[in-house]
Amino acid sequence: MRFAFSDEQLAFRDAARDLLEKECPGHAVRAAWTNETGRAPGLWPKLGQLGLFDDDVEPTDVILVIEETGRACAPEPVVEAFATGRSEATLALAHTPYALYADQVAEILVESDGRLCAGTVGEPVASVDESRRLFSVDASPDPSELSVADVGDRAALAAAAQLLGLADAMLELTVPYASERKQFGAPIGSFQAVKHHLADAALALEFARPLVYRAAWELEHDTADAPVAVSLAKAAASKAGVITSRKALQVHGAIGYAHEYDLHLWMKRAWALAGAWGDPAWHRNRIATIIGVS
Amino acid sequence: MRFAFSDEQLAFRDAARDLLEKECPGHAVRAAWTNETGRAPGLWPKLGQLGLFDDDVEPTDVILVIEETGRACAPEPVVEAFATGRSEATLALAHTPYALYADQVAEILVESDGRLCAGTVGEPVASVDESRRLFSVDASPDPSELSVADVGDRAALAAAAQLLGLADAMLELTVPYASERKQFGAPIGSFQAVKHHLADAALALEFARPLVYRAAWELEHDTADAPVAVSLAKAAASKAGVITSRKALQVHGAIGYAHEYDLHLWMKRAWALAGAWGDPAWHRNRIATIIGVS
Amino acid sequence: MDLTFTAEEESFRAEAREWLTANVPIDPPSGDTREGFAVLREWERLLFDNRWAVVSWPEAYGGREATLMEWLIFEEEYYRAGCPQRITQNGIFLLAPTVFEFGTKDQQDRILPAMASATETWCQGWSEPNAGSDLAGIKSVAVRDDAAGGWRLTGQKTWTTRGAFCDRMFGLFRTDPEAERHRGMTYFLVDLAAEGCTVRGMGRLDGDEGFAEVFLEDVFVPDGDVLGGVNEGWSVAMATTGSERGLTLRSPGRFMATADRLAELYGERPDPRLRDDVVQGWMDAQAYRWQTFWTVTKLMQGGKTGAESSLTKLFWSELDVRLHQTALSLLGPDGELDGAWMKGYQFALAGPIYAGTNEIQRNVVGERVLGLPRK
Amino acid sequence: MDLTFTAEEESFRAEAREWLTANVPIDPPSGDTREGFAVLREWERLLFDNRWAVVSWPEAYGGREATLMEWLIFEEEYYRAGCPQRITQNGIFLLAPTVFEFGTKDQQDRILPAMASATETWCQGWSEPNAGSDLAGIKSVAVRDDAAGGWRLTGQKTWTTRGAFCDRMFGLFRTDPEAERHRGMTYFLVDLAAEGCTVRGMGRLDGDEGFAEVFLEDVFVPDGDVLGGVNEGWSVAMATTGSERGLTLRSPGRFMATADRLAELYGERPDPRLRDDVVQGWMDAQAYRWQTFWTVTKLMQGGKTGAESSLTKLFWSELDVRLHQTALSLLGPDGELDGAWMKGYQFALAGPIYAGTNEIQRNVVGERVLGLPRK
Repeated sequence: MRFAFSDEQLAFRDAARDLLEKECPGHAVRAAWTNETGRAPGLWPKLGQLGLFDDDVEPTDVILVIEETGRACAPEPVVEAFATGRSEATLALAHTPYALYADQVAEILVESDGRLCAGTVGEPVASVDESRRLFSVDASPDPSELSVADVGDRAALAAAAQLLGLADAMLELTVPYASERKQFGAPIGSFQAVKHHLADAALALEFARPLVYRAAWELEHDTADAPVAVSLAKAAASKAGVITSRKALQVHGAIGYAHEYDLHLWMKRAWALAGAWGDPAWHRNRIATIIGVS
Repeated sequence: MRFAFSDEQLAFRDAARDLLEKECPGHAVRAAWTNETGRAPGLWPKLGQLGLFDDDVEPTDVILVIEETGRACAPEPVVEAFATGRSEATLALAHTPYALYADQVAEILVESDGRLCAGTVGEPVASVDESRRLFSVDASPDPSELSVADVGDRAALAAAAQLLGLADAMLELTVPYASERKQFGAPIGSFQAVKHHLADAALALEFARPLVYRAAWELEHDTADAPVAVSLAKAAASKAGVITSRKALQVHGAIGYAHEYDLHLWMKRAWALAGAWGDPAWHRNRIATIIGVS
Repeated sequence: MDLTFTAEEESFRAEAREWLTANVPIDPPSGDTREGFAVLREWERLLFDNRWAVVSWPEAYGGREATLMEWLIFEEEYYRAGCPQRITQNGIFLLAPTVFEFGTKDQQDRILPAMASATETWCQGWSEPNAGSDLAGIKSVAVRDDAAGGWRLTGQKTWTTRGAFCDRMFGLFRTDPEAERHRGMTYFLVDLAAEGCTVRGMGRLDGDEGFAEVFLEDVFVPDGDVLGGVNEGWSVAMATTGSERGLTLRSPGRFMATADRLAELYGERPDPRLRDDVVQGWMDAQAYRWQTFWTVTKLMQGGKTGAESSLTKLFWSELDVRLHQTALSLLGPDGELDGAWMKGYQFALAGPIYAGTNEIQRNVVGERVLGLPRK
Repeated sequence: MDLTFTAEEESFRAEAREWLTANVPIDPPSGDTREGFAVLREWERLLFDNRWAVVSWPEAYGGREATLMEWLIFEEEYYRAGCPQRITQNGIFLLAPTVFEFGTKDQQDRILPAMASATETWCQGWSEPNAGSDLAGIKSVAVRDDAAGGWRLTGQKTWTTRGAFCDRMFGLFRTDPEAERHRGMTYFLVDLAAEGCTVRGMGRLDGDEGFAEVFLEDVFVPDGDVLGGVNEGWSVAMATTGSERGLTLRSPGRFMATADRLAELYGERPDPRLRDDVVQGWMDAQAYRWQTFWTVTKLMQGGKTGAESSLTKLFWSELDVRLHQTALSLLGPDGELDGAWMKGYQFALAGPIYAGTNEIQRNVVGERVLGLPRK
């Protein structure tokens, strides 16, 4: 049992963080809300050059990079690409019926009667996260060689990793704000109630993180524990994302409500990803079935 | 709509409080843990003289008095007497299968196949509240003229009222303790986390109280809303009792754990009554069925 | 104790229900956009013309002299019918109680009917960049202009809800430069069209332009638009916060209606794992209803409500979040869609922040309801 | 990253499982009564004789020099087999790390084997009537006795778990009367049978006599029983609180076993409304397991854990309460009965209080993990 990343894996993460800080700053995320594609122009090929979609990268190699795309709130189909192994594909499953960027990708994969099939783009539907350009999709009878179970687990894992990054970024936005903002003659972060709010967020994050990294390893080695591991990871990361959103907004107060302040961009992505690819109830239910609590 | 007690009703409550302060102080409750009967010798007839069991007292007349018996943690079969209208009876229902003081009373009523029947005392079972002398009971085929639905609602209402009193008493024990106990050079009650713990208890109690009083009125007038009103009351009062127990214990710290300190007597009564006569899940379920959420 | 409604109360309810059901706007817009605000101003005018805008006010000002209990009944019927948010809310619920208590007859006559009919709409100018939870941190000032018979106001207000669409603003300004914290402030009524006053609308996270910043530079306010005594603004304003936290701002009817809609949603998309949450939401809305009847009876019998209003604010604001969270869970993958429940969730999340954060409210409960030590 | 156990780890687990399963006491008593304590002292002796008492210690002191990972595996197997509480816990988990770090060779030789074999049992003497969460409020003193070559201790310790049954106590006493707060204290090892020492057992709410008050009047402690430097007691003791809050006091195995028992209970008394809570409890125990493997790998690679241990303490203590609450809900009307789950619930409720209240732990997370300002 050695539960740690290698130096190479950490270096890959650092490179991704550097790239994203440069190529996907807050204003690029904000721009994706109103531009034509909902994406950060030029970012996707650069993530490809970094090696995110290389054939030989394993889940434990990229899980930290995916987490970084969450931290940056990158408006790109990272989950879909990781899930399908295809950088120009999107995906809709029974529990996640709308396909992201389905107007722009080369390939649409849709669950139909428990099998993955090719699909065609339908009508746009509006997400609360306006960079998430979602579409209803229709399945064709052409089956794909990919299995619903595999892409579902990979999608849930990637979403979980992004949720860690999103939560961490919201904490990193909130702690300095609470340390600087003064009311009643003291920084609000010195008040016990504020400390405890953010401690609760840190607690959720601390115990979600190892579950996500472990799930990457289990998937990579295709173990019997992989489905439970993925469900543990997605449920915990979803909770961490939602709790952190809530605490960050509460600590910010009114300014968190301002459209021109970045917090809500991260928060809405976290809400969306917490519900997509199986919400906590869905994954809890799957675990219950597997471990036999029913 | 006039949702308030009359002066007579308030005077009845005051008389009961005076009586209980004199006849049922903390050491009498403690003594009931180890004495032969589990009760406070002499108290039951005095409550009778006060008029608690008079034929013409209505639920809204006695609900505050029952609350006072909870505040005093009186170790007496108040719930059973109010439920059956008989001061020398005890009661066991499907959701509350052990009968209190069944070794001492003149009459045992037991639910059997949905009907209330006479019963006989069985084996003692140990409650965490050692003044609650519980017994398994066996039903005879002799039916009673009382209905399960009626006594069940009356028992739940009385337990709810006692829970209000218990919770209030625990708060009244905890607030002075937190105001006097100093750590880090300040009363612990001045720390925001402690204030917020006790505010949560006060919140639960504030919103449970009117539900209990309203349920008394609905039962008294045998309205169609009575079952829902009773279930709202018992569920909310149970929650208030359990939350207040938890917060009071946490604020007290180690001293709350001392057997010689009174808090645990109240806390254990609250735990017991929160689970008896339908726990919150039971009453929530009944409401769901009645209002049609299913 | 008598928990039946009186014949008067029943007939009041029947009349309200009939009128509201017949007149409720179909698909009303959000009042937090410029266009929606204009539409809802018309709705307020219709309410006023039929004497439903301010039922508890004197007839002279457009009311029906309804009792508090009747007002609660009106609120239940208003939300039951699905009527839209009140764009006059900050006027009729926050400013008006202060005008009734501290205003001169002349002020009452000038302000109240125009407010009730939405001829003049009001926003609240309390928060400033450095004064949020801590209103005593207000820095905007008013300087005496004896010659002109009034005051010159300078400073900045922010997070002013619907400020970009409203006509007037009420707010606190420092009139005694020597005084500190809660002292030396005065309650002013400001015309947002006055010279020196600049209003910048700001988007909110729900996408509506519901906030504004108000910049004041030497804005003249005549003496007639000072409410209450000079330098007594804090105690004058506290009457308003009492109302805001208490039962006027968010009465039970709103949450009962939300709980009913949640139960309907459950009927459409049942999920046994969420049934308990749906039912608990309905139960909590009932708890709020009965706690309000209890409080209102006390008030109608001449009692007072003080710090207890903090308990009320905690309860409804946190209930509203739970109701919407449960709905979004029921919606599953559709939860993220930009629909009514998601809009409502975003608004609900503001509940624990505005009108005094819930952290402050819990402090108030601890200190002033329970009597725990301040320090 | 390699999440398989090594061959050594697997064989260690197999050996532990075999021995524990074969030797686990049937229906062990509570160690918090005098009679139960005596019975469990025998169990500890059996563990020691088979080198299972302190697996991570050096062989010379009765251990197996197991790695931290193997120690975790031992804990999983210990609770999986249903083995009883460790009455040596405060010695082997709280005092021993301090003895290893600060003790002289002579102290280690005298103290450790006797502790591991339960020949000498230890209780913790930190809390005093006015020093609970705030240990710097300690008032008990030690006065120098040069002639006798030691110190004379006077004062009162309280809430001393199992103090009435233990042989010795470790605790902090003031040795510099001029110093304040955290300064001027010394870490002493006290013989509870010494002259001047009176131990009064006290009942706990779960009915066991698990607490004690210890009164000291001029109790002599020789220099050889001072641990670490004179007046350096605070920093010496802090090493112990690190262990207490961290992974040694309550490892995941205990909660994994509780979660499994809860799932079994659900099988016996299923209630669909509580299924989510049962499963979530199991999931949280898994989360604790993997967070521990993550932390232990870091420690085994030479890393450190600091304030993060507060997160761990928050997590397991609140998880334990939830697991027991869910069990009591499943038990319905049987929940109030004086059974194993109710006993466990009462013990679990102490978790957020002892070893630093969870309020203090959340402060630590806010200030030292997140870096929020102290004042």
